[in-house]
Amino acid sequence: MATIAGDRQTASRGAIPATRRRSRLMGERLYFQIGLILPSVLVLLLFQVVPIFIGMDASFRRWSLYDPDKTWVGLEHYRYVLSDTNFLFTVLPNTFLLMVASVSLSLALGMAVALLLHRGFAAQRLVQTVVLLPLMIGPVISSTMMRWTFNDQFGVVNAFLGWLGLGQPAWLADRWYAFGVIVFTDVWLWTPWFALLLLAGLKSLPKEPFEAAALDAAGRWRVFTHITVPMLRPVIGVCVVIRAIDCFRTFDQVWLLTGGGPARSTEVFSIYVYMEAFQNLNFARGSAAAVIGTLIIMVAGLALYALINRFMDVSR
Amino acid sequence: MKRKLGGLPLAGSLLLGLAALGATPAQAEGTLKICYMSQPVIDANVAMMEKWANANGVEFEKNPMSYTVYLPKMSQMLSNGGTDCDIFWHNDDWGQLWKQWVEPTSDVAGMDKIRKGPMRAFPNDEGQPTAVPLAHTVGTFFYRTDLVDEKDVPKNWAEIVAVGHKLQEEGKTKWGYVGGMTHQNTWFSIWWSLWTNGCDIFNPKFERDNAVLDKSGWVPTLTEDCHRETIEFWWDNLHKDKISPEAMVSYGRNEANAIFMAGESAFTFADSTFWGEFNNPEKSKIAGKVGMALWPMGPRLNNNVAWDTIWAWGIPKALDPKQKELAKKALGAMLLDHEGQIAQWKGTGGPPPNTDLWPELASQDPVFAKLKEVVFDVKDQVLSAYYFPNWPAVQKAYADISTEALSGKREDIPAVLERGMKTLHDAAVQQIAK
Amino acid sequence: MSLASSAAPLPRPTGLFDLLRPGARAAFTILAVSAVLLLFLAPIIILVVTSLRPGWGVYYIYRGTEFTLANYFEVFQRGVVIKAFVNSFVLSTVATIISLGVTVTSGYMLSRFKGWLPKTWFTSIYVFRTVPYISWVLPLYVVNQSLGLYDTFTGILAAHVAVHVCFFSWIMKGFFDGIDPSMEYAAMIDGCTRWGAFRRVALPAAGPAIAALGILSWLWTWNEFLFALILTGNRTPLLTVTMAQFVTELGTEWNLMSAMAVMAMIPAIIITLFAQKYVIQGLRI
Amino acid sequence: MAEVVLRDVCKRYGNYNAVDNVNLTIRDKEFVVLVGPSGCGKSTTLRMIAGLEEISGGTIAIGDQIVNDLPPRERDIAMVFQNYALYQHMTVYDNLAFGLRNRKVPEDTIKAEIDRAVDILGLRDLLKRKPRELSGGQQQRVALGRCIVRHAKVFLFDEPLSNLDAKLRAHMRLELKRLHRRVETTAVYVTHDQVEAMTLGDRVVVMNNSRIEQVGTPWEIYAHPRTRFVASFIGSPAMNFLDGKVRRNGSGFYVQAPGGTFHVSDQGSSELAAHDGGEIIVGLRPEHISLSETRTENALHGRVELTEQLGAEQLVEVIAEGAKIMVSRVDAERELKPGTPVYLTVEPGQLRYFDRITEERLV
Repeated sequence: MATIAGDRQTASRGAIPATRRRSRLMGERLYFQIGLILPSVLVLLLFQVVPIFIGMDASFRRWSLYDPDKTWVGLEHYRYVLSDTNFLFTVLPNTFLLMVASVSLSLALGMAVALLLHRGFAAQRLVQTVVLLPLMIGPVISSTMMRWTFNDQFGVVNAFLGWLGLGQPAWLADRWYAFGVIVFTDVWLWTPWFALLLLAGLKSLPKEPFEAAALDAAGRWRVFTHITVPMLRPVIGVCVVIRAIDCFRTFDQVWLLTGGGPARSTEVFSIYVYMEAFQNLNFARGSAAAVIGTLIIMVAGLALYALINRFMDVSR
Repeated sequence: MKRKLGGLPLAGSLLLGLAALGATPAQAEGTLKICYMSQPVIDANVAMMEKWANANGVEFEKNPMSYTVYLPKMSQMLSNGGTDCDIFWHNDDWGQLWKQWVEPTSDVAGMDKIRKGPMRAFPNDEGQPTAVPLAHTVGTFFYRTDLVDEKDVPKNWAEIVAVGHKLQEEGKTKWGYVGGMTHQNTWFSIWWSLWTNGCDIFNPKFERDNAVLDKSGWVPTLTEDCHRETIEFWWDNLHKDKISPEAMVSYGRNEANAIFMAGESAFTFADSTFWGEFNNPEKSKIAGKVGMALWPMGPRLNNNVAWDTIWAWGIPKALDPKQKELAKKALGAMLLDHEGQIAQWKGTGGPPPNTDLWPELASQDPVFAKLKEVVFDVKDQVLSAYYFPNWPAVQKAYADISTEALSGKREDIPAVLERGMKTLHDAAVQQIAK
Repeated sequence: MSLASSAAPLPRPTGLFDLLRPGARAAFTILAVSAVLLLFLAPIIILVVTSLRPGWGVYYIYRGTEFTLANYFEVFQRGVVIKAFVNSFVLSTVATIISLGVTVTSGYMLSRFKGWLPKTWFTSIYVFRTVPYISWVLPLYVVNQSLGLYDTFTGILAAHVAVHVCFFSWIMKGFFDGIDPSMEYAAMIDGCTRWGAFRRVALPAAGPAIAALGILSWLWTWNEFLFALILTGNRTPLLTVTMAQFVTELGTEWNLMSAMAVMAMIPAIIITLFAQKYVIQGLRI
Repeated sequence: MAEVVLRDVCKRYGNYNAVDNVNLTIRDKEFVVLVGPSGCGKSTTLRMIAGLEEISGGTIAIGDQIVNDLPPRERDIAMVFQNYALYQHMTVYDNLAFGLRNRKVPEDTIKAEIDRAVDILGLRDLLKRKPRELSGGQQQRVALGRCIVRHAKVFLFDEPLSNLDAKLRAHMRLELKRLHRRVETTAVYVTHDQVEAMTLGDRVVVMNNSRIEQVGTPWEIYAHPRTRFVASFIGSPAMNFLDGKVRRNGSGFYVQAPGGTFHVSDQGSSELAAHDGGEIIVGLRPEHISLSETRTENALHGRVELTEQLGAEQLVEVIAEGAKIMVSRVDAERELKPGTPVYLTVEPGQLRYFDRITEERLV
């Protein structure tokens, strides 16, 4: 007992009135919470929030990268971006098209791979390892690979098509072919992510409904559409929201594959901002576009979240 | 609470500590700091100044940057009166962009030995030169000596098509001509031919005086016949005569060079500095089979044209006089370093800026002799860039317009060019600064 | 695109699959597995083959049988490549350690407390996670320049830590949600402060999950491109940008670039082979 | 060792009172069990004593010290959790030593303490194992050991046996009882299982709807439940409740219930005097009912609905005028077919009367 007597020294605190006593413990808890998030808050403030405000400020000024004149021009840059036909009729549609195409294709393909892996077979570990690779390799290497693979003169794809006696498209010189290569690369990169998350989801599903369905003599397709997919809905919903929001900011793949070309026809939001800022050196206009894009994705993200909640019953 | 949270701020303080490390040290006496894009020709030139600095007890600090950020980064430094660099790489593309922040260079030793023409990109408002050349970069028409006799080298556009087509039909080559066409690569296909057709990007043609161009309102020449013909020439090459791959609209210099070096094309157009690369047997299948020629001419022009531009060095105006003095001494030593400049040419294909060396080089070196003949000795020299702040935006806009025109139907070309008039004009006159 | 469509082992309509005899089912599985392997492995194989071709043989990698390791030696003779590898390695490691250190407490807080403060913080995290990177990295470029942090290790490091704050806090919250808090209560009763209970009990319990996230964080930093493109220059070369510039600056050196890409892929392959379990665990959302 | 005194203790979450004005004195070395259905506030009360929840109102004192203000580590308490809360990354030895090391106890003292605890609990062979290598019962013993080594003023138990299977639970219940006799520390034990409450507690505190319903020894609680809730919660099978009407019968009373009437003992008369002609609830425990197939006076008449054979006895469900009455302790060998008419009698002294509205025991 003597060993733990030290704790008794605080005995006199019993006399403090109840209200103050409460505030002290709660105060300690609050300080503790603040202490826990403080490093994160500081980093977020300094390197994300402050820059965002500087960017917003710049978007109302005349501010080029080589000559920060900083004259207030109000909404001039916003007016420019919002009346720029490239932004409205190429960049935004491209961005959302990429989002829809990439997310839906990688979801479908990821689901197929997950189902395959879930069945279990001899080489399963090998396949899982291979499937994991794109996720680890990242967009720069894979875009580089794809650019080389789809090279119209030397690329393996065209060589193969030629060997089959088919046409050899100029992949990166045509808007839709180039867009297809971008989508393909993105799908290649992200199918594994969907596959692994869906596989984890599949593994965590209870067996009983499947056994019941087997007793009810349901076919595979019916089991898939009526049991597997509904039970995976929460996972699917979260995956789709996260991936769609991330997809909006795609830069690496497009930059390395087409640079937005040919003739800006595959430009997406991030490329537009980068081009305005670093190609045209118009930091202010780039910032205005960045602000507009941020607002769009926030609204789109919320809408998507609500939509998925409604249709998918996300219970998270 | 302090004790309880003892471990928490560790990460934060580490960040701050690293921030302190990032600060730049104060400038030391007798130090030269040089900022440049790392590239073989430039590296060779820097070596000359380094040699001089070592011999004269001057500390020499090299700060190579990547091309992608060079322009914004240097612009930021110069406009803020920064002194991080005593000497920096200067390019005709932004010769006028930086003119108010750079030191006049007429008093640098050896400036009387250089070619005056290319210096037209670098005057300040008082008309003084603001750059010291380090090498000439010249656009060159290359052909395959094993496929085409020197006498059969195309003299005009029609011959490019004819010779190319013939070689394709004989199965000697896959393509007649390849060259870059994307943004920052327009020179290697459209622009050189534009100039050989007596055409240019803005009116008045071949005018580079911003005051004049301002007064004329930066009117693009896109809808004029000379321009339309050029675009149609390339459209035919891609889609009708098929002497060039359809994907060429997506080629940069590198893709085009790769096809040429793979032995799949009879002609290409590139910077003369690629001559070494094309003839390197480690990389090229056509080493030893590459020749240089005069530019094939368009239908509207008879006399040969060529472009001769320079890469150069600049000195920030904001430096204190002593530093300026030191920088000028280093640059002067470089200009007068005969041995070094010959080494630069031999090692990298970067033609020496000091013209005193030219006759001797031409007599010893057949390649230089040829280069001199097809570029330097051509009387009508064009300037391959415009010299005003919005030039990068114009370049990009032009590439987008031309790509669109070349990717669509032939009969739509006039409409695309018509639409491009406004885009190109707006890119030129947009207000991003004062 | 042809690869993609042939690779999709689409779920079969009712009955069809079941009608197949066992042998045919096995054949279907083998076919589907081969398609998946081909889809995900082919581009990598092409890259590896390219990296082994001599410079003059790189154009048609499927023609000719000359192979060489010279590309790898040549790549590593370039000072900038070694610098880029070292920088990327150090950056990935330091950024991972700091990111995890900064966000682990934040995730713990989100998991263990209720009330206005966690709610506000969680909302902020959610909102800032949706902000596209370019929207804050673009002005961060200007901030870094004015602080003298442009093209410094610190500057790019800060961006990497900042980008991880939101996402990692969120993921870490999930980790701690999976750990029963009564262990910490026990520790607090056993004489620990709140911080002590976190550090000595909750943190070790979350260790494996944090390690998994650490591996992913390391790879994400290693593979990151946009920040490196905007926030660094030649003074602080990083792997991804250096690799991309093999095309844009030094001519078309597909063989060299492939060699560098293959080298850059090595950590990913090592991790995939030996730490797969962790990676899959860390991917949970 | 110490007394634990709860005075007007409240816990509010917004407008909801999780614990409402609890007053309770736990004497030194006493083993007190808080029992009640889930959500009744028993665990919250325990957690407030532990310092894991803040106290919204009132005071809690341990020994002579008000602890409202003290973090858990300064309250000198030990606690066993439902899921044991062993430190998964530490060996059994380190788990046991953790609390002592935090208090800077010298290692040799720690070793001696652990030796003692290990002998009490029979953990000697497990010291080097990690928790996940132990069975549920072993983990439970380690959790107990963690308390024993601490010599804390108060032991708190939060449903410690509910994760064990039925057999092990019965075994551990006895061990706990033996342990408490040996260690002699004030203990507060929370459970929803009335059997645990009755077997373990020196006194039992029955809680319901955030309030204390009754405090007393197990026998008091069983024999003299203060409310219908306590009566129904304690005892198994649960007490039968019948709606009844009080009728005067000369100097005595009788109660008219479904299926018949009860005569009331003299003791009961005084309780019912004030309710003459009123409606009340009559409570009769299944084990106090005797069941006869022959007509009996003062009995409730009903028919057998179901029987449950337990081996030693059988439970019989009887329906009397629509009211369901459970009868226990019926000879296992008696054959009672569904529909058999039966007569139920109860010693008048065993009847319990409750107000229909307040559901409090009539006094």
